[in-house]
Amino acid sequence: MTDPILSARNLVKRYGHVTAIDHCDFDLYPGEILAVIGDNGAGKSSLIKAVSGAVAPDEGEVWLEGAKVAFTSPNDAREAGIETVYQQLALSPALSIADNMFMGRELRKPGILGSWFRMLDSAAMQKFARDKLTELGLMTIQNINQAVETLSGGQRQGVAVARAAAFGSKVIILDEPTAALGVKESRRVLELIQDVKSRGIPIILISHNMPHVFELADRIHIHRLGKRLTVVDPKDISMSDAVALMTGAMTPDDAAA
Amino acid sequence: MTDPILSARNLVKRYGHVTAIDHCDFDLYPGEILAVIGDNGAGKSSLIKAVSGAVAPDEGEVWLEGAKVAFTSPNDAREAGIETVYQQLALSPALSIADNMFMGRELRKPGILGSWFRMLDSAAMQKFARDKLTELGLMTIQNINQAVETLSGGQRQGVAVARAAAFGSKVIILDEPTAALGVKESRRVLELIQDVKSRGIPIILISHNMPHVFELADRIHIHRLGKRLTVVDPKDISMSDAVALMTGAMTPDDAAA
Amino acid sequence: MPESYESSASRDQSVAEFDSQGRTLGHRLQHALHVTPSLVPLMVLIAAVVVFGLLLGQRFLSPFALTLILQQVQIVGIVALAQSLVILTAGIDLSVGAVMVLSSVVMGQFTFRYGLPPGIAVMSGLLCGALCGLVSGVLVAIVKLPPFIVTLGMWQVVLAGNFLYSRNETIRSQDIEAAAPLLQFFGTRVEIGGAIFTFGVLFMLILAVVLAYALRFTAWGRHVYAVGDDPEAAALSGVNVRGTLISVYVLAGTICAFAGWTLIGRIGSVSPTSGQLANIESITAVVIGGISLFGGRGSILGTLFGALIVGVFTLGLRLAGADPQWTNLLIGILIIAAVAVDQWIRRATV
Amino acid sequence: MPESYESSASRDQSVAEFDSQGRTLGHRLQHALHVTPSLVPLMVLIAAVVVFGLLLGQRFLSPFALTLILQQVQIVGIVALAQSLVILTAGIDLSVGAVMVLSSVVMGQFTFRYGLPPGIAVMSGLLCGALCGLVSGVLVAIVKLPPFIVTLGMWQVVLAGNFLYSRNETIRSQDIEAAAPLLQFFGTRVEIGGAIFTFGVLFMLILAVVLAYALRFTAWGRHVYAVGDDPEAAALSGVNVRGTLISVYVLAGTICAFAGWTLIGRIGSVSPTSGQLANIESITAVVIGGISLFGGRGSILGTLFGALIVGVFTLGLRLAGADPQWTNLLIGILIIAAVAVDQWIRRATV
Amino acid sequence: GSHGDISACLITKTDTNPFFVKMREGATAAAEELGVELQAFAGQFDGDHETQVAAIETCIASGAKGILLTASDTSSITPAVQQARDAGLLVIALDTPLSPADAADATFATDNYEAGRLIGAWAAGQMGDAAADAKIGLLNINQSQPTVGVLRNQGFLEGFGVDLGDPNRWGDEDDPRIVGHDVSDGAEEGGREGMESLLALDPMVNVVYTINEPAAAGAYEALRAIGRENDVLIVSVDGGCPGVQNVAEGVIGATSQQYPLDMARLGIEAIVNYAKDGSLPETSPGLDFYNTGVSLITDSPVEGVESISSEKGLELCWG
Ligand SMILES: Nc1ncnc2c1ncn2[C@@H]1O[C@H](COP(=O)(O)OP(=O)(O)OP(=O)(O)O)[C@@H](O)[C@H]1O
Ligand SMILES: Nc1ncnc2c1ncn2[C@@H]1O[C@H](COP(=O)(O)OP(=O)(O)OP(=O)(O)O)[C@@H](O)[C@H]1O
Ligand SMILES: O[C@@H]1[C@@H](O)[C@H](O)OC[C@H]1O
Ligand SMILES: [Mg+2]
Ligand SMILES: [Mg+2]
Repeated sequence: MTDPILSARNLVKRYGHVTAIDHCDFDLYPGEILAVIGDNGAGKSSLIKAVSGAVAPDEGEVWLEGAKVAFTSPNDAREAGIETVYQQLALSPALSIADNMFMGRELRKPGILGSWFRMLDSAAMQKFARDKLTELGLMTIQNINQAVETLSGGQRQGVAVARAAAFGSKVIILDEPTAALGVKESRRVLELIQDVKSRGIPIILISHNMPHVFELADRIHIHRLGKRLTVVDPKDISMSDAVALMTGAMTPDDAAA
Repeated sequence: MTDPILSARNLVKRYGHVTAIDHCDFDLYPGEILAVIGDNGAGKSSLIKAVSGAVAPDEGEVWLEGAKVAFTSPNDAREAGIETVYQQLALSPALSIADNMFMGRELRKPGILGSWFRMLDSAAMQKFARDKLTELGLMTIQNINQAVETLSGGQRQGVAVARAAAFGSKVIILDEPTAALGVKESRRVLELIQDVKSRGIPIILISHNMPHVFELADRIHIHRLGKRLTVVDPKDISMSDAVALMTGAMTPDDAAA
Repeated sequence: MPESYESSASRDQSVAEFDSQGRTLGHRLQHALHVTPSLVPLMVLIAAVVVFGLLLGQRFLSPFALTLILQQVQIVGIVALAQSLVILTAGIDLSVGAVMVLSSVVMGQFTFRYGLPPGIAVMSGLLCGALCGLVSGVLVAIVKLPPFIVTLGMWQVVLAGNFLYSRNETIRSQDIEAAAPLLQFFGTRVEIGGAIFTFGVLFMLILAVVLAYALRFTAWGRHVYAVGDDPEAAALSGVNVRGTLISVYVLAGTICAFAGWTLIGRIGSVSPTSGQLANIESITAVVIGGISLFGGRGSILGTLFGALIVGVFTLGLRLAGADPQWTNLLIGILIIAAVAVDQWIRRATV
Repeated sequence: MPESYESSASRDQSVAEFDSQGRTLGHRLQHALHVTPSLVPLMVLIAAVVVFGLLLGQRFLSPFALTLILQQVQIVGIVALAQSLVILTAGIDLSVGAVMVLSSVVMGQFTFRYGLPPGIAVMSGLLCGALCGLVSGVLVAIVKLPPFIVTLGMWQVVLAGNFLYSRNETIRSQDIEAAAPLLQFFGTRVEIGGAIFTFGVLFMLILAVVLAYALRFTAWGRHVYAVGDDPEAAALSGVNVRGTLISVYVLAGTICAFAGWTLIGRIGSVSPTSGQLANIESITAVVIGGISLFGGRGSILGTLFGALIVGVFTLGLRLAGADPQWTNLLIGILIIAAVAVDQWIRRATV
Repeated sequence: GSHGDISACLITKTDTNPFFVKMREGATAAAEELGVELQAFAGQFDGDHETQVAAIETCIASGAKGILLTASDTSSITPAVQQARDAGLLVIALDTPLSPADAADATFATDNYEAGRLIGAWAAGQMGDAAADAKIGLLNINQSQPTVGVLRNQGFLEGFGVDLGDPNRWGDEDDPRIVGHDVSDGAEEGGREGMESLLALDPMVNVVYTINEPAAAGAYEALRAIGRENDVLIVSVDGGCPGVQNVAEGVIGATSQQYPLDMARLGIEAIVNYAKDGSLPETSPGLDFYNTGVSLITDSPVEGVESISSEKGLELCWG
């Protein structure tokens, strides 16, 4: 097996009395779809927040492509090529789709307009945004300058996923990307995930939807009580056993036995 | 067939330019579990809000047990015996579980303490709340005076559902009660729904989870573009066709054919 | 059963729990304060009294000086109680001072300009306060405008109305004493063992207790908290949000009118230029008292302590001979510190 | 494939759409205003000028009167621009007036008390404003205290500091003119076609345009809106929220210091008692200008119009012979009306 | 000599107006000299009555022997004053008489009506025949018309020869020479804005009465902005050093000088005497208060109006 592209060792994160991540390890290998499953409150979102710079872990280390990294903001992680779609979407409702897609990495006009007057290159950003949405065959958004708040839930989810897919050069993380979506909308997101994988980019997918997880994942990281309980191969385990593991009804030893 | 216990005719609700409910009809029969399915933004939540008094419809009529009703607030509907668990939970985070369960229908102390000084009977409310949570076998909440914000997502969902189950005497409405829940937590809610049904109370269940819908529902109301497209029997139709209907890939005529 | 895999989830019924880390003293303190938010201002208050007592001795610890603080705090204290109610609903009332003064002017002018019996005039003043509250309440609850703006506008309107209506005329204390002593009712003094209380002070204390009771032990009180916490959730779970909001603004207006009546008792006369600082001072008391500006959290007794803290600092520093500007500076720092502590307590997750 | 039923969802790729109801004129207006929020205050401004012009004729429409409005508005206008930046981030700055005055006092005292060259003194004053902003910014962005409280505290602290430091001494216009005319720089007058402008007025206008540019056409501007809209979302999507907030408070403080410099130009002297109403007047201008107090929405040009509207009303009513209290009353109503209109526009869903 | 155990209070309307700053300096100096412990209090703004009431109470609590008071609300303050007197304190009104004046044990004040009358008479004399069609603008303190403001304003109008109407209110005169009344808050900013409004009413205003010298300085800036600073007569009251300097430089035509340092010093001395032997201060002959005096300062004297030069004024000034 090759080396992991992204990994973490011994991560700890406490919120007041709650230990959301409790000496947790984590590994993502190149080109794979890794699913992370676990009960509500198991600490899945906290884990990926710690890995993607959205929160600073209290202890532990994160490695990207073999080098130790210490992201202090989501921007650091993004500059390193890790794109995340957070559970709570992270879009600015009053701003346009293009504004949102380029938030934090805006393009400036060439020449002194850009370097001196720091003027944004709106035309270029709009074109890029439209191209990406089209390229991903995602949906027919009529106006790229529409405020995000005027989009439906599914469309918003689409914008967030498209942003990640467009800019994620090394790793893409999706935290419950289909939780509030209808059947059709969910399907589109799953197709998109496979599309991204086919471009060779590894994906972390957090989901409560077992059928989706078993359909897509190459490996499943089972998270319980703030820790990685075990990692399983969806081809070797039944859905029932995966659920039993994550809820504590079964231990990894039982499963191995 | 008996008469519907709750029904609506020709409901219309507009938000600015958006017509969220577009001349929609609706019927719920005694003792049944009616599932309502539809795309994101189809208007499912708007429909049940109109029926339960949370929003006032612009046009149309609602009938409860054969009598025309015009609820102007959720409280009106609750007094008439309709309990609703809204998609966005409707709990006050800083208040206790007992406070939340009795919000809007608090018990007062007997005697002049209650009638003159309007003093709440906290002991009685706490006992009732604890009994209800236990009776429903819902979960082991340690302290009934805990603030709701200290509960996990699943526990909160549980409190909301328990409140509805405890007070709903005629109709219980659940809008995506398992959307954010893990496998275990979802399962508990589904068991609770069957438990309520066995007490003879009809239930409206909105969900994007087709397996859940087909497992529980007696009838399925398919909602599309703000209208009731058709009502189907889960025993007569495949999941694929139901999805095709709600996404517009098929029309009811095709299905009938 | 298409979802048979789910059944395995039901096998284990025990409640999963994270390891709870050993609790430090700091954590336990944080928890205690989290549960009883008015403890912090109470402790600050006691500490302040002790420190000034040690510093100034008898001059500060005399019954006269201590009850003097109560007298100096009474107006702001009463107004701050009204302010607390509004802030608990996640609002803010910038018009409290103006409503208070207009109400006192109405009481005075109805007696002296129109010759109405003082009882009727007082009732009219209270009604005036309630009406001002009603207007704000309707604008906030029904028209759904932000409270900051509504009461900013009301402040200007009511204050201008006050100056126009009163024609800037003061009604002299001597005239009131002679013709309508009822207006000065709250100025009546009672001596209890060397300590001097006025009816106004007693009113403030009783009002605080009554409001604390109502907020804690009646359905209305629970609804006030629920509305401040999350109005949409409150509405959906059956609270009459509009009614609750309007009742709060009307009650706050009425309390301000009582403050106006108390004001006549305190300063003797009816003066349309009084009360200009009541806004900012009442908000300061509420904030120092630990009520969250975001609504839904805090105890109204904290407000009383907050007002008293400001009173103790003001008198203490003055008796210690500090320049009044140093008092202002200190109060400024106190405001920021109070909220910093508050945030720290909030961070406690249980 | 356990979920084969889902595939039927992919069959139809067309976008479902609701019937769009025929749009009335009201709807179309609502939409236009929704897209360009500063249109409303601009229209009110023009209407006010027209009405007063018809009412008062030449007295109001003279170049003298019209440029007088600009001159009377300049200080509040500049401060309101600073206030707008803070309010766009969903904050509020109650200390603007105090920071302005302290900065002007620093400019004056550094020149006259310490004999520093005026250029250095002015720089020090600007630095003082920036520093005050930095303190507020750090408390808001890093310690995460609510802006209302932070700036309420800063207001008290800075104002008290101002009185203590200045020892309440005024520096005379004539002395400044003789020894340090640079301090009065913004008072310099230029005639442009009969109308008289001061550098202060021009500064206000240029500043408004520059800020409007920066907010609209630079990444920083987009970040300011994003932070005001939803700070958590902004942080997660890669905006440096702390940095943006601090930059806004520092910039606002610096602009207030410029307002302090302009103030010296306007009143000639350096007077520590000036600017006491700048808080409330600047917030009023922002609100009338249509910037949402909840942050993230509104145009800074609206603020300029808001300030001008107040100026037009104040002078217009004064010339029409109304009691100044009527002006206040009207402005109060205007504030509420402005926000009511704003809410109505907001309701437009596209 | 030292009177170590005597303490006294000074309560002013604000501690930001230069006049009160000086009054406080004078009191502090006198207190130091006589070994009196002085506590100074002030309202937060002009008209802040409540803070003054609290200040009186605090003085009683602190065991002071006497209070020097510049009242914001001259009639409302009297119950608090009575309370202090009942507690055995000597209360002296400085600058502003109480109403009724005998509510205080004594009053040390400028004759504000006279101060106004002097500048009015001077302005009329200075203009000569042109006074008959003068265009008068008046810049008062604020809308609530406190007694000082009314006395000076009406004094000025009487001195200038205008029919007063009700002498207890300004604004009810119907002399066509009056362009208008505006307010200044007694400060530069308000002075400038008020003057601008008066100029908008009639740009040809040529006599301006101002409540005090900061307001006069603001008015001057407004006139300078339209180039009329040299053809308008500004008169004022106070006689602070910056104001007298302004007279010397022609910014202000004439000002009535008051003596706040004297008021404060006399007040402190009276408290010391009272503490020693219970003696009360006297009033000036023919008046119900002790007149600390007022002098008209101008460099272009007018016949029939007694005045001193700005040079002399600078020796006596208090800023
Ligand atoms: N900002 C926070 N402050 C306090 N506690 C937090 C915070 N974020 C998470 N927690 C707590 O940490 C624990 C782990 O939460 P996390 O969101 O990581 O769970 P999760 O596995 O993503 O759950 P879900 O499936 O419901 O999204 C929970 O108990 C949660 O309440
Ligand atoms: N308060 C509101 N203001 C404006 N538009 C609204 C409001 N509530 C709902 N809508 C709009 O009405 C339409 C129907 O929304 P609704 O929430 O009823 O859909 P739904 O079927 O419940 O969708 P989901 O499955 O995503 O919950 C949507 O286009 C939505 O944007
Ligand atoms: O006499 C005082 C005056 O000189 C000052 O300038 O303002 C307040 C007055 O009381
Ligand atoms: Mg999560
Ligand atoms: Mg819904």
